Amino acid sequence: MHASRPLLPGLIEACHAVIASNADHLGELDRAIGDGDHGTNMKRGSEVVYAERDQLGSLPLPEALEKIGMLLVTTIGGAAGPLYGTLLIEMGRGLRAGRGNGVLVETLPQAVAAVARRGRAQAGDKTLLDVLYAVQRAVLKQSPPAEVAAYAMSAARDTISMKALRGRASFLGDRSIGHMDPGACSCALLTGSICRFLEEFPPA
Amino acid sequence: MHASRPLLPGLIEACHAVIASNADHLGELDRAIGDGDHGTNMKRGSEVVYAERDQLGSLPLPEALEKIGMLLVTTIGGAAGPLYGTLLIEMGRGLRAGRGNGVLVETLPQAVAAVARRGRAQAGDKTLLDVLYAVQRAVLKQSPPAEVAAYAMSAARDTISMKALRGRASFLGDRSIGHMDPGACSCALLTGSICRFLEEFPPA
Amino acid sequence: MKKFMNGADTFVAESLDGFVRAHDGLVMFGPGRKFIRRTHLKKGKVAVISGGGAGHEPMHVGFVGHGMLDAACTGHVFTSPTPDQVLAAIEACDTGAGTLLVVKNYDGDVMNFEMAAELAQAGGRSVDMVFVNDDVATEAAPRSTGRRGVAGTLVVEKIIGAAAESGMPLETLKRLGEKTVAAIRSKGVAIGGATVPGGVSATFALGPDEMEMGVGIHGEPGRARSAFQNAETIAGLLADDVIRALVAERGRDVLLFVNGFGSTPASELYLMYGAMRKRVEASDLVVARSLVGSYVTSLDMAGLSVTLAVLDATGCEFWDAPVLTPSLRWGH
Amino acid sequence: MKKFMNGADTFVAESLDGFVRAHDGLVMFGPGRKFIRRTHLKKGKVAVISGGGAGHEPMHVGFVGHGMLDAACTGHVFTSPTPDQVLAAIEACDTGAGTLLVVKNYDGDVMNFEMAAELAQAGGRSVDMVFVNDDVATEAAPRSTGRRGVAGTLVVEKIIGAAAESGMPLETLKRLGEKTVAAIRSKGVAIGGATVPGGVSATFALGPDEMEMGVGIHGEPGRARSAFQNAETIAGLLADDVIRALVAERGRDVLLFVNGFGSTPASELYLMYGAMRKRVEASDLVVARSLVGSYVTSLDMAGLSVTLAVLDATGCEFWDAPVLTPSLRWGH
Ligand SMILES: Nc1ncnc2c1ncn2[C@@H]1O[C@H](COP(=O)(O)OP(=O)(O)O)[C@@H](O)[C@H]1O
Ligand SMILES: Nc1ncnc2c1ncn2[C@@H]1O[C@H](COP(=O)(O)OP(=O)(O)O)[C@@H](O)[C@H]1O
Ligand SMILES: [Mg+2]
Ligand SMILES: [Mg+2]
Ligand SMILES: [Mg+2]
Ligand SMILES: [Mg+2]
Repeated sequence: MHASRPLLPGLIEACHAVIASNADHLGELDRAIGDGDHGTNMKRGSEVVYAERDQLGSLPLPEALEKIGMLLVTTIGGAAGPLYGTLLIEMGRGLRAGRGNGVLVETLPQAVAAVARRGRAQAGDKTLLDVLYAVQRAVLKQSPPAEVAAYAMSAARDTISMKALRGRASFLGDRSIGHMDPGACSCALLTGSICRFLEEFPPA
Repeated sequence: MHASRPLLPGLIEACHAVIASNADHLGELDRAIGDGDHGTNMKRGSEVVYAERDQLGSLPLPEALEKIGMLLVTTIGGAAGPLYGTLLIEMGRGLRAGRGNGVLVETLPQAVAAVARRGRAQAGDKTLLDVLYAVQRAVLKQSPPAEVAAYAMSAARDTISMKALRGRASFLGDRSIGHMDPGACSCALLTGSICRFLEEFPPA
Repeated sequence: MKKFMNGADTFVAESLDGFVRAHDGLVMFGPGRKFIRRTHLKKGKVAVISGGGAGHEPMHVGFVGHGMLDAACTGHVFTSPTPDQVLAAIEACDTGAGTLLVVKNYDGDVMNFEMAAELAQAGGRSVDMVFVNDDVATEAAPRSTGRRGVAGTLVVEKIIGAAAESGMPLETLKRLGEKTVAAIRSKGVAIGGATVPGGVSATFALGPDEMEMGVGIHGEPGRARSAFQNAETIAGLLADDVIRALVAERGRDVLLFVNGFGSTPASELYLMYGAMRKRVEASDLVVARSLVGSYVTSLDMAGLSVTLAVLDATGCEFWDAPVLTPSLRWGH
Repeated sequence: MKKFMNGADTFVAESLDGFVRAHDGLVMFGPGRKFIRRTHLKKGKVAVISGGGAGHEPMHVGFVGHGMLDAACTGHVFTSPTPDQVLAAIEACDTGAGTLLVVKNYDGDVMNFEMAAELAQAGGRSVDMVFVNDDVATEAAPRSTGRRGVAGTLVVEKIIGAAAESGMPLETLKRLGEKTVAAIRSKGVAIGGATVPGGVSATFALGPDEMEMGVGIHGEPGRARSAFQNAETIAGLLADDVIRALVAERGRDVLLFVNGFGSTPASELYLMYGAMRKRVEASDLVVARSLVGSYVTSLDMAGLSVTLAVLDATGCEFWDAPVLTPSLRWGH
């Protein structure tokens, strides 16, 4: 590996790898309080994106992000598809529209808000949003990557004690308490993987 | 118990008892090469006859036998119902028609032949007929009850090595070899029970 | 064993009671609950009556109604009904044109239905019988019970039922029945045994990678135990045997019927249907009609059977004819 | 786990392929196999489209046809289909009167169908949605996903489908859908978990004397685990909760629907139907319509659910209206 490695394909590889090695664990989390498919759902999505990584790497970043989002939406299905898809589509659109002066992380607040609208969810509902909000806070106060990753994982752990109000886990009522939310976990894992990559290969 | 005990109700009680205590075993034999219901079938039949034993005891023997046969036919179903039913109905009819000079065992040959016709079966087909033929032979040469019972049980054991040609066991082909036929077993058990009763309370 | 029931003794009676209540208007109990009959009989039509042990639901009671059966007699679980049940059904449904009994080839069923037929005949009625023997796992030896009757029974009841509805007289109907039977073959596979109400365990136990080939519909063991295979392979094992036994000329129209044994989900039945269909078509037979579902079951046995029936023009016509029963309906 | 399949990856596609082949003439694949539609569309009728994860067969694909759905979109096992599937179905089936999407209330389903609706609306089409939420095991809190949609979905699709067939315009149809949803409640019990293709074990494991009360149709655990009971007791536990949640006045007509989850035999479903019916009648409701069968399943889960739907005269009329689909047929 070398520092001139192209950013997007590298990030895609990193995300693909972390999902591949954690798919079973995500499935198990989802089996406890959902329907057990979050691992295979995320894997299906990440594999399609991975297969297109070179082509995606050749696109301008806004288009690439939108394209990734659309790929996720059309391959994942379930709850994860529209949510992760919306996040990336909105970041791409934000960038293209010149939001946040073209700084990628500055597009996060509006993209996360779009995810919350799509999911009709709030902080504390025990979903991947709880991690997204934590990441957004950390990023906006310009925490270094390692710290952002730590915030994300800690937010995911915080979902353990929550009672789910959204998603399949909400059907379990109090029985959802005591388990980490699978979407929060995948979101923290992806964040960690992205942050590690950015530390190793800081973008020019 | 005393020697003046009425014959038919006593026989019915003896048959009922031997079926009750062997029903599970008969079911197991039938599970191996049939459909597992021979124990419950025989139990259902013997219980209905048992419940009517006093009323049956008050009838003339030919009518009583025919009535028992009809009760078996209308309660057992399956293969055992028509076969045991036909045996008793034909013995009753034989007696009434004066066959064998009114000696019960002399009606056996024609009754057993009727069973064979009803079942379209022959000796060696691995069915209760194999026991009935053995009993008939022993009885006609006036063997004492204990010997009749021994012949019956030995005939039942002989079915173990046979390949079934009739009944559900025939569907198994060679896989039927090595198991005792459930109907042969119930027939030998009933014979044994009847013989023991007749030894203890020889009819006047 | 966990079963939705109140007790083994009342299982069949309570299940039939629920059935009649769920389909009232279409079907009703006969006197003494000895049989279930269609509510409206058709005068002058040959009565078509079937029955057998309980545990095969929806067969036979689910096939009572216009275009199929006039009545069905249910015995205890896996135990043929008794002659008085069948006789009562004959007496209730014979409207003058006689009765045809459709009987699966088991000695118990044959003897009980035969005794009923003899009693009815002694009472002056015309009664005849058709014996269904479609299971290729049980080959006919010269002096044996022969092949047993399994899922092909549905096909016989449908075709005979439609022909009777069309006014076909008893003798012709019996001949059609025999011809239909001769053109039907089936084979089944189980991946789990049946649990009889009141039983303590399954009728047979299979390991996690085993299957039982050539099973019938009474939870009995089949012809051979072997390693579980994927759908293509199992479809091949079943379809090839059935096709071979059918001896139909190339290009003939067939009905392909994939039948679940009680606890096999529809998704898997359809998948197997697709796999079997490829096999059948590769043998130059034309799948002209299809049926997929759990119609001829063995309590909660896991597994399925494949049935092929060669259909000539008459067969197709009677198969397509309107049927209105609790479990089969089309063509109205 | 023994399943009739060639591989977990191809399970859904092969099963749907078999389904379409078994029912060709009635249904066909849309372009790219993104959905299954009825062969003949009716011009000027509101298109009624549903869908969801695979594993609930015969729902929804089995309900495609005259008098019910125009198309159904199937996702991966227990995973909502994607917006492009739903959009393609809308584009194929909208013949000018707009489209009503019938969606079970799961966040995944809601979001994917909603994205499709937005895309279609952006393309100038009229699209509206009805959300089914009949499961009383999942009570609605002020700020939560609310009750999930289970077997009552069949009832909504039947009634909406018939109303659309009668020419009802989109707005009225949506209102009828909402009214219908409000009058349906269900509850389920499992005595064994589901085994997902490719999974190594059942979604949950129950002891030989345990049951899981308040389960949905995705093999997920229910609200509480308890000791297995006899049929009367279970019927009481299910029916009483559903009746209580329904808040229907005495004397009202209801539809009683007993639904198997995939591996519960018909005999047990009918027995439970009888037991439930007693409960319902004891609550002074009139069982005017009935349905018993495994229509809304959870792969091979063992168990069943009870659904009650209050039917007014219109509801009865639309329930009775002709339907001709692979899995529901009557009234022609
Ligand atoms: N309404 C919602 N808002 C935000 N996140 C949600 C919502 N519903 C579900 N999620 C997230 O999606 C995850 C489940 O994803 P997945 O298992 O792939 O889909 P499904 O629930 O459809 O099976 C949950 O763990 C949760 O984090
Ligand atoms: N055709 C036949 N002729 C004589 N005996 C028979 C015949 N068929 C079956 N049997 C006897 O009946 C027994 C089985 O009885 P049972 O289990 O009660 O009935 P079913 O086979 O209908 O379940 C067999 O073990 C055999 O002895
Ligand atoms: Mg999930
Ligand atoms: Mg038996
Ligand atoms: Mg039997
Ligand atoms: Mg899912």
